Amino acid sequence: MVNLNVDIAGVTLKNPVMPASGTYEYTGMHNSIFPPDKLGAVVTKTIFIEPREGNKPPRICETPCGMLNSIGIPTEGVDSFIKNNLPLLAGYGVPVIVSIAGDTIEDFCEIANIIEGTGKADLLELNLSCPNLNHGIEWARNKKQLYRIIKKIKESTHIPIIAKLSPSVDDISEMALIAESAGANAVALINTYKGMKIDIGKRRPFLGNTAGGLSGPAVHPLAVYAIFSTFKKISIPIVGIGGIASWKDAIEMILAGSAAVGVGMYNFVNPAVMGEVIEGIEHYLAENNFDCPADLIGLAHF
Amino acid sequence: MVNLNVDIAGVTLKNPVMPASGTYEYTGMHNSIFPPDKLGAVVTKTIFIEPREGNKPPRICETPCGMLNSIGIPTEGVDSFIKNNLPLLAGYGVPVIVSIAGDTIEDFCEIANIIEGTGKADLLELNLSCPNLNHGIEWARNKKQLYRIIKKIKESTHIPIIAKLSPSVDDISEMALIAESAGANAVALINTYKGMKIDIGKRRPFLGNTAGGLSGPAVHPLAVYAIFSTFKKISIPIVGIGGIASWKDAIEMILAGSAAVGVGMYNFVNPAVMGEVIEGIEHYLAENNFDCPADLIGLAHF
Amino acid sequence: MKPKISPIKPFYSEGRIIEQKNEYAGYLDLLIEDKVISRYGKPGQFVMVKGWHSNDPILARPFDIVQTDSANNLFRLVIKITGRGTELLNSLKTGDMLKITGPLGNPVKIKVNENIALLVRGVGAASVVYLAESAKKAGVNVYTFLSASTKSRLVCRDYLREASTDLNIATDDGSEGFHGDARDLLEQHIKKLKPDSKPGRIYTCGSKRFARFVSDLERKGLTKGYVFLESYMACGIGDCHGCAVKKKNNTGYFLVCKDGPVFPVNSVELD
Amino acid sequence: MKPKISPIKPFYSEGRIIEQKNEYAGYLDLLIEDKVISRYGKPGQFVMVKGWHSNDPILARPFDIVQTDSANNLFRLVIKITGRGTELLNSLKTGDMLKITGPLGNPVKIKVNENIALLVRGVGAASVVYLAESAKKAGVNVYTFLSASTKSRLVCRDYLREASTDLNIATDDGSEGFHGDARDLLEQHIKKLKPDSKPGRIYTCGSKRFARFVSDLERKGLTKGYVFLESYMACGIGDCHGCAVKKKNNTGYFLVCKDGPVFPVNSVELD
Ligand SMILES: Cc1cc2nc3c(=O)[nH]c(=O)nc-3n(C[C@H](O)[C@H](O)[C@H](O)COP(=O)(O)OP(=O)(O)OC[C@H]3O[C@@H](n4cnc5c(N)ncnc54)[C@H](O)[C@@H]3O)c2cc1C
Ligand SMILES: Cc1cc2nc3c(=O)[nH]c(=O)nc-3n(C[C@H](O)[C@H](O)[C@H](O)COP(=O)(O)OP(=O)(O)OC[C@H]3O[C@@H](n4cnc5c(N)ncnc54)[C@H](O)[C@@H]3O)c2cc1C
Ligand SMILES: Cc1cc2nc3c(=O)[nH]c(=O)nc-3n(C[C@H](O)[C@H](O)[C@H](O)COP(=O)(O)O)c2cc1C
Ligand SMILES: Cc1cc2nc3c(=O)[nH]c(=O)nc-3n(C[C@H](O)[C@H](O)[C@H](O)COP(=O)(O)O)c2cc1C
Ligand code: FES
Ligand code: FES
Repeated sequence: MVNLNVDIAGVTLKNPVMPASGTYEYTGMHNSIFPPDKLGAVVTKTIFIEPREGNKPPRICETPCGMLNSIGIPTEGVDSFIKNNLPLLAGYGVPVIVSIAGDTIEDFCEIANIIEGTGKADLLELNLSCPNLNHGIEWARNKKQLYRIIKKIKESTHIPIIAKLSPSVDDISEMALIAESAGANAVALINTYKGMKIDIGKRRPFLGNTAGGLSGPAVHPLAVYAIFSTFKKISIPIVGIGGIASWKDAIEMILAGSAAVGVGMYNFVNPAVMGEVIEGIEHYLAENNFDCPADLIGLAHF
Repeated sequence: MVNLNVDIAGVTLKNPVMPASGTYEYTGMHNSIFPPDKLGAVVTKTIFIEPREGNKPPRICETPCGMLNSIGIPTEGVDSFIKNNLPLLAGYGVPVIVSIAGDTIEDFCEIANIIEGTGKADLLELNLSCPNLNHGIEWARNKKQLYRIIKKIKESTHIPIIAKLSPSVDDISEMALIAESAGANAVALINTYKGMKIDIGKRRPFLGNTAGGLSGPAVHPLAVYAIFSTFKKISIPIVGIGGIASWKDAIEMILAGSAAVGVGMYNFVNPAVMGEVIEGIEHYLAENNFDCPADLIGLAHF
Repeated sequence: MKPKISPIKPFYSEGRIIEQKNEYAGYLDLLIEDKVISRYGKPGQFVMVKGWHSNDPILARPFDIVQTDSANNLFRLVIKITGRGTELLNSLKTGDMLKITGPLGNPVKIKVNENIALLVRGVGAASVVYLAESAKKAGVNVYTFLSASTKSRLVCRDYLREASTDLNIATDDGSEGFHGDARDLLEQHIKKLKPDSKPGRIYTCGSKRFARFVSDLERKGLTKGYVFLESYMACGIGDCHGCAVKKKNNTGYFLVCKDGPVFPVNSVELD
Repeated sequence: MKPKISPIKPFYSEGRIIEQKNEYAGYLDLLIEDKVISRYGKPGQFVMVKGWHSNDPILARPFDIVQTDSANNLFRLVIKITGRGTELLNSLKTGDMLKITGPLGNPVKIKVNENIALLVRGVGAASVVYLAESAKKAGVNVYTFLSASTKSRLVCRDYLREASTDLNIATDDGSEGFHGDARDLLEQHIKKLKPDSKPGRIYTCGSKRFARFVSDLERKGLTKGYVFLESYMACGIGDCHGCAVKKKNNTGYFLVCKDGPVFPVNSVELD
């Protein structure tokens, strides 16, 4: 019998599959198609302290085997989130990962504190890598900053943290190493790649916010490499994200070195995909006589 | 009447379309399908001083809307190239761009010298960004190295040079600025993105050389952004490369800031594509009452 | 505003193409067999449809539910061929399968005792057929004003004739019906109606000019106005926050899929 | 080695599907109308085919030319359905168009006065039909040994019966022909032949075991051996350097598309 449990920073997930932040609304219509209680973990869209409206439309745009988004993280703000949504999420009986961000290190620390105070979050994911915020990506690009922010947040919260990193850097494996040395309990690779589309009729950028983040199957080979190149450098677990559209893509991610996987924009294309990924992983393990996902992690290296 | 001429570093191209290095063999079978004398310029596969065999197979692999390659630049070496191929290329009556690389700065300078000696090359493209060479990408990643190598090569040759840069960096626009300040006459953006595929049956990397370079339509939105973000920072021309599969993609590249465009892996998919791109650009200019491609360059910024 | 969440939660399931027609050049009329939309789809709601396995193009496309027939498990879409996705749908054959997410968006509530007018143009006609039919069934008068550049673009004309109490046609070139602007036609008609049979609400779709006109009517206190909005969509179910449209006076955004697709005309910016 | 460049330069053009058969389960037999391959395609050559507009999958697929009929502008492919590209080809309908680059690779030269043997398995049979036919027409004896796991996988059996002087069949399960290994069958047959009618060359395709066997025969001085090789291809025309196979003793690489696809069996590594 296959056991799908995985361990991320001391938290046990009943399977290695979760949504990538910002691609699944728990309290919305998706949960009638794929119920959140089947997930390895619930992961929220990134939360800020204050409410935010998000960027001006158009916010999305189809690209070859992918999409650009410049959503810009609309959020109800942490107070409303804690009051109206977190209790609901905590009620699903699966670990809750709250994705947080802020404009300053102090913001990050404050929101981490507020979330910790609720006792309802199992893990915090630091979104250090959103290409749609003014300086969103900079956290994950500047080595000193990255070290400092993680260090500070670790000092101000007891919840284990996942540092979500940007692929738009010289070498993501070095950034992951820095995240680890600063105390991160896991890393999430990758966030979207900065990209853009130009409307050749209007001769203007298509997106309201000029550029956006590319994700989807198009970037899967890049994400697999990011994970593969990082795996041997660090000893904390990797949550592999980027272009997963099927269980096969998820298995690639695990073989490259991921302990768990996040499914992003493909939730939009096939709202049942996360269930298919969970089943596919289970079948693959059984057919190939593996006991659990942990036996697969990083196998492509050996 | 539309005039398709463009100027790159003092060399006049009769149209802005050329193959990306390594994707069109002039002396091979392709020229019966699309003849090189219709091109804006001929661009060679990267040449080294010594012959090289290339990497072990499998060397290519299909990905969503793209492909990975780990060809590893097989080459006949500069002597054979000069003797057997360069005269032929020079005979097409269009500017010749020779792509060169080496393991050391001295190698680059030497091969530049040798090519200059033939009097048959109009431009040199420095491949500072091949992800399939041991340290191929490093030239374009390290600011000091990038400056030094371009400076040295400029000192040892009079042929204008195009620095071909890697997108796998923090910020390609900064690297382009460095290339300009070191004396590059133009930049080519972008080379392939490091990526990989894992064979989930064998649980091993699919490519013989483990990882490869991703190119094709999948990366087009990334290339457009690379060009867009670089355009305002530099005053030398940009050759825009990455994922062009149609004239519309090429127009996007020009509107983002390219003075000319390179078509890469789509030559494999549709060996007639460069002709279609040339025609498409001509029609677009005519229909929108532009006189020449230069009138379009960077228009999406304004 | 209507409730934020569709009363019937959406499904993700398959439908089979039973019939395709290209009666109007450039438009596709699809009759689809399924067990969800045919049964639960309501006027004003839409579906996300993907009819190809490839990820290029990757996203499903949104279309309004034009008719449902729950007895026979059938529903209808009317699609304007505009790009790659609609071309792919147009190339499908009878018997081919579609992946469908829906029903999506908030149904339009029909008030008994309140007549309605529909002012639509082009493929915008597809949005209101189901609404007309249901309203008429509920005993409400449905005054429909269908407009197009020319006769051959009067999409859904027959469906609307059947579904409306009264169908009025205007074409820009006069090739059918009134020669001129459907707004004038509507004003003329409404003037002639007795006060108690005048429409309490007007729904419009397919033209920004029409939307502004309806907005003006409401501001003048003549009727309540509603507009069917479109926006680029990735998910259709409120996950992606991609389909944002500006609230009136730039006070933030609505999501077309979750808050709409039908909006009180004066609650949104009609830029 | 044969000349590096195909004597007929390739074209990039369109072909129309005239007939599709799925006579053998899991295999597609396509008859295609075109003006290039039907006329210029030679034995041993192949084509790159794409029959879909999408860039997912993006690359064309290589297939051997099975038959040509220049009088009627027809040529034939026999395709094993293995993955997404071949599934897409299998879903096409009569009348659908294909993009075709070819003819590609170096033709096999037929020597008059030199009999040949063909030792093939599975869809490898498709590679040699045209060669058999041409050789037989040139007055050469063609001894063909067709092997498969079972009867229903004896692809191209009828084409090869027609095209060969002598078709011998072996199946692993004995469901048709010789019960056992085609190599044994071949050895038995060749022994029986008079010295002057023995094959001077053997061509093999579709099995590494067969290739090693043919290599051994050549090393023993019995015949010259040739192998049809496959490799992942992006372009098929020598542009991408993707289709490399190792030269014997690791002395570098051949490109299957430009230097092959048929190689002297002892010039390449048969790992
Ligand atoms: C709620 C809703 C209901 C709709 N109902 C209908 C209908 O009943 N009949 C009909 O013909 N059309 C309808 N549309 C418009 C229809 O969705 C688009 O015409 C269609 O998506 C175009 O797809 P394409 O691939 O052919 O075009 P492309 O331009 O190739 O599409 C590229 C991308 O842009 C998006 N897109 C293009 N045009 C539109 C548009 N007008 N609105 C939203 N997204 C667009 C596509 O979905 C796709 O993601 C509706 C749109 C919405 C939002
Ligand atoms: C010169 C040559 C001639 C061939 N002739 C025939 C023939 O006549 N009949 C036939 O059935 N098959 C033939 N093949 C094999 C055929 O090309 C593959 O089976 C086909 O490409 C598989 O495509 P797919 O999309 O179904 O498989 P997928 O596995 O989905 O393809 C993924 C990628 O791998 C490549 N690929 C997969 N299998 C092979 C393979 N065996 N060889 C080369 N590339 C492969 C595909 O081209 C594609 O790029 C030939 C191959 C070569 C190189
Ligand atoms: C519409 C959209 C919204 C997203 N919002 C967030 C977010 O709020 N926080 C975050 O960390 N990542 C966000 N992401 C990035 C995803 O979590 C994920 O890292 C990325 O999309 C790559 O995965 P994919 O290729 O599977 O989509 C968003 C992505 C998309 C497409
Ligand atoms: C098979 C292959 C071989 C390549 N060889 C070279 C090379 O020799 N030198 C070089 O500078 N770039 C090389 N490139 C990179 C291309 O020139 C181009 O920068 C890249 O492929 C992006 O363009 P595309 O998306 O249009 O393919 C190669 C790319 C491919 C696919
Ligand atoms: S389309 Fe995704 S939120 Fe509306
Ligand atoms: S397939 Fe491109 S060189 Fe052979």
